[in-house]
Amino acid sequence: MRRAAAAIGSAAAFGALWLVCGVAPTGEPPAPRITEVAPDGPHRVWVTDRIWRHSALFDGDTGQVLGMIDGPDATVTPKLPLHAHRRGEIYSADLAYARGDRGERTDFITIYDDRTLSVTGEVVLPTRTGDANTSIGYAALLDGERFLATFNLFPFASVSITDLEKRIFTSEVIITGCAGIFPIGERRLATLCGDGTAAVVELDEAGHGRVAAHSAPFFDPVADPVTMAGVRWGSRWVFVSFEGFAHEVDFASGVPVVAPAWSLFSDAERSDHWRVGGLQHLALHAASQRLYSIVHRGERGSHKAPGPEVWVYDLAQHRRVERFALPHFMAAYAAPQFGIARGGWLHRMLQRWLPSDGAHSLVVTQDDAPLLFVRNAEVGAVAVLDARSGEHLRTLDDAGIAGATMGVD
Amino acid sequence: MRRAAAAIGSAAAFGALWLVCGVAPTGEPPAPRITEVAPDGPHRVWVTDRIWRHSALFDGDTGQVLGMIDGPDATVTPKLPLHAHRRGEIYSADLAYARGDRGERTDFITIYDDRTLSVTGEVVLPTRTGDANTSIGYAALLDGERFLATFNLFPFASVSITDLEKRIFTSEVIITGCAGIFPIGERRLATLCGDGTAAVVELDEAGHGRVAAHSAPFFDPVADPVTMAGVRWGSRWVFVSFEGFAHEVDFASGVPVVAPAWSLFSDAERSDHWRVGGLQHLALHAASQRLYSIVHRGERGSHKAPGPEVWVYDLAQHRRVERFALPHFMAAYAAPQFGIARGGWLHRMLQRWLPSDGAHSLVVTQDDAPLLFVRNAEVGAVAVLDARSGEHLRTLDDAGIAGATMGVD
Amino acid sequence: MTEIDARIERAVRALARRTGRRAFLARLGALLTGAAGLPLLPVARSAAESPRAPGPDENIPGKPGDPTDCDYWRHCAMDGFACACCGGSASTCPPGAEKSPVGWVGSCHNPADGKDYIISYNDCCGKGWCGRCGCNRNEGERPDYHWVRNNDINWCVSAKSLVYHCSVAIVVGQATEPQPER
Amino acid sequence: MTEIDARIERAVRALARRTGRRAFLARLGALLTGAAGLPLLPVARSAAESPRAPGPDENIPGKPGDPTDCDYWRHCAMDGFACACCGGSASTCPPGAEKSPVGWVGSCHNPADGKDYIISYNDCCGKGWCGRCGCNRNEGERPDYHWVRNNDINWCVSAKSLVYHCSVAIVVGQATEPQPER
Repeated sequence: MRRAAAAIGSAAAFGALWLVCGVAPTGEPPAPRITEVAPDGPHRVWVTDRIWRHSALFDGDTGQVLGMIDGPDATVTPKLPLHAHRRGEIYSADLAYARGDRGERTDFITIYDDRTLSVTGEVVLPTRTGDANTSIGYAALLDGERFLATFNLFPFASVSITDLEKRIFTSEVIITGCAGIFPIGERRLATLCGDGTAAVVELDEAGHGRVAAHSAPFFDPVADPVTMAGVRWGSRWVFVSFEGFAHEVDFASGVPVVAPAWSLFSDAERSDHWRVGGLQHLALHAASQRLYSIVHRGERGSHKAPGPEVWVYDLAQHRRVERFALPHFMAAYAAPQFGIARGGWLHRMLQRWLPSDGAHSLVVTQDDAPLLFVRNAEVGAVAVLDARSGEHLRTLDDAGIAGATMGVD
Repeated sequence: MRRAAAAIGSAAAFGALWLVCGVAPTGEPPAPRITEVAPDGPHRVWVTDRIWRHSALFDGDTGQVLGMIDGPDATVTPKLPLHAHRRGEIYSADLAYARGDRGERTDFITIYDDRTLSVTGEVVLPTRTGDANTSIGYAALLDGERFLATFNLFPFASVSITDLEKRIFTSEVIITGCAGIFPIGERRLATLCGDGTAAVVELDEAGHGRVAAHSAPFFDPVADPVTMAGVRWGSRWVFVSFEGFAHEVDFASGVPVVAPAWSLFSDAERSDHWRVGGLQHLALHAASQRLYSIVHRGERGSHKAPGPEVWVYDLAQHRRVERFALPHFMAAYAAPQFGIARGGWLHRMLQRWLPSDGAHSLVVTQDDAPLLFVRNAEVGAVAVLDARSGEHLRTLDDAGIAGATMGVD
Repeated sequence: MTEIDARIERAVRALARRTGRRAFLARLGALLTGAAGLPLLPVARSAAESPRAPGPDENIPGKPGDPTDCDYWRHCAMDGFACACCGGSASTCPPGAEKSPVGWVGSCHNPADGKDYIISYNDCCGKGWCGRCGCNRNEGERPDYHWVRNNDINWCVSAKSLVYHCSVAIVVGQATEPQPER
Repeated sequence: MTEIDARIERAVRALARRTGRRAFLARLGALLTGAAGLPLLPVARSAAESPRAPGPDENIPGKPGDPTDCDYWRHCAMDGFACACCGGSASTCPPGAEKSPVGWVGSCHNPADGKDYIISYNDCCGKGWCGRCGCNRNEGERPDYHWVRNNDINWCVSAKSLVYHCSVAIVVGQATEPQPER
């Protein structure tokens, strides 16, 4: 009640304003209108920023921001928002401390309406969600949009399952020695294990889960590990190793079946030091079976280095079909700050002429005229390429400060 | 208990490591040692960053960071830490939401040990602390280090009083139409009011307060308002108006006494468009009675523009005694990122040769060999000048991303 | 303070003492309009109106200008991220952000019709920093104690959450005098 | 997984089931040392030790190098802000930050004496991003499922607060084999 006692100062000040400024009011009052995100478009991408601690939804055709979803302040990177298109909801795996950086910790899934982007609910988790530089595979929506899985790191590796229909936490599945969540069905997910296998977690109808199967070992976690940035191809996931070998694991049946690995590089390319690298460094256009891989020339230990080119592979034929050169990201970002007109002739030329500073991450839309979004994790600009020709169509400007991950909406 | 069930993965992984890597352990284990901040030095400055949401304590002589104090995630800028040297504590006016950017709000004063910079307590406030671009005058320690005052904006302007000895909130004093906290005694503070006066709030022994007096009106809040960036001069505060007039208000007696205003600019300088401007744009070295003012050439409405020069005034004589040219802040900050050696010949020359991009803020230490710290609010570098000669001694590098305020420790 | 200001303040105080904050804000507009023939003030409007009433603030002849640009005519006392770059527009908050009931004002000159308009700037709240199209212009801007014209204050103090996202610039009406600087 | 790993894991699991996390970590070292003649592991040490025991990790002959520099020899698998730039040192957290009980490791070559050392990287937690001397090097770094060598993980998961401040690089001992890349 006492708290309620005001806006007094404001009201008084506004009164004064009227006298000072001589406002002549129009007949109609101005109206606060609610902005909504228009229904789904095929070329939308979430761009996550670890400094702003949010993910911005961009329209790849216009370069406009449609809205934003906040991540937690307490993590090193926000997890990508997960969009359940059928249910009309967006989920964010969040957590907060009662006193900002200390005090009681609460982990929760925030539920947003996908048109108004306002909070419509939350599910508090009894587990502690993990956090990492990219957090790729740390939160995922299973097929059918009923179950959401989050990855916990400590005190042991486990997966938490949330039932989105009932809005309840249902179970924690221990996956000791494994990491990541790779959805493979309505009640099935895969994870990568330190013994070189992929494991399968199966849920029952109530969302209680268990580790149901392991694949045969298919990679060496020390000598040539596969990265977490795998891509889904129907019932299969494709993982690529540090040394550039593609491993396809098919989860269609009970026990995962591993296909023979194939090389992304010829011997000549290998001796020329071409390697895969980056962070979210792989993307797949499922319909055309095109695999997009960021590549650079470097030595062992450069597996997180940005790459100046994207090599495109036909997954069915195991052969390269395209090489795309990337623009210069810092030129795209910074040149307008030195008075060079954004999108003008010089701006475009600078991006094209300068040898690319390289990309860490890319994603591709899944429609018939797909767009490839490519970013350098330390530059606030995302390049939009025609995924078929590699043509640099436009740049998503002012796209944050730093961050590695993107997600097709 | 279930939560406790692990580090299993870690332990297993560490076991594996031992086999893989062939660790030959040394006899002694490595030790976690606790770092402490050494006792007070005369040249320490807090540099607040609104992107990192903290204040870093720099040693102005070495350029080293000694430690950091976090601010809240929910404000647009952290308030400066307040150091009670005698009690050995540092205070931060904080707040947090239960769900990060939503949920229940808690306002509190965090109490840190000034050597370990660890949290030793907190005082929860029933009031809602205000927040602004600089938040200058939004939190202050009164003389004697017993009472801390925070400024609340909404639903009405008020001052909250915290008793630091008892670690309790004691009262809220309504100061309708006024803003800011300017300490003038152990149980007295001043505030600036929209009617052109300064008001005095007095506390009783228990920390309950009331508005005890107003000065006569001494400025026009619309035609030529004084800025919030006033500086204390014993029992007096010096405020400077947009048009460059210095107003000295003496709070030694019950009713504040206002001295006749004097001009920081000659008529010739005025017609040459010299103006005061910036954010924390004034500093005072009390012993030498030197007033430091950031100046630029501009028009009305440029009162927050950065200035390329600092003009130094003798407060007793009301006359300018020095003009300091400032270095180029962006060159200081960015040149090392283009491969120019930090502190090297070219780096120094660039900072000196390029016309300064200007400073928004400055503070000066109060010792006999005072340092002047100067910053541009959008550049992560703070210039350290000899406050007597204006010589650019060094730069505090990597000093954040953006922020307007600094505080001598 | 003038006599009319004092009268308003006394009435507002009396009302505020008897009512909750939201109800208070909703009734404030009516009070001010009825009591003194004053225009509906921006402070009152935000809270009092139906959230979907159509607004006339775009009904100004001439080129509308680019609300993502800091040089946009309405931005003469802007400080913050332009909501038009964040999923909103010059006058509407982005999806999921709440417009602050209280904001600050400026008087900006519209080159399209040569007239001055009172602009109500409001912060959009409850989401973190948008981070796009940051803009700071200070024509007619005044210090914190004259808060109706102060753009430093995080006006999300008046919203459900203090967390600042971006700012909108809404045309309130035509000004019969330019802002103090002119 | 090898037989010895499996044995350790079973023992660790059994212990963990019966005890609290802090106590568990403290006893883990003893268990591992006794059970299999293993060295005290970094995971155990942080929690088990007195917080002020002197450390030997600077007792390496030759030039120590500059721990604020990303090229510093100990930083071969570093990812984060170097604590030496934040009020700490190469091996100690800044004032008020808590060292994560669990971290990751690297095997780095010290040019001063030509030897390889096992480095325990630990995150310092409970304060927000230091923001100074950011460094990312990945020699011997491995993906999240091989977490003992993963520098992406925010190891403040194992501390009282997940909030990440900076990282230290502590010499654990000499390595008899170089890291996997060599």
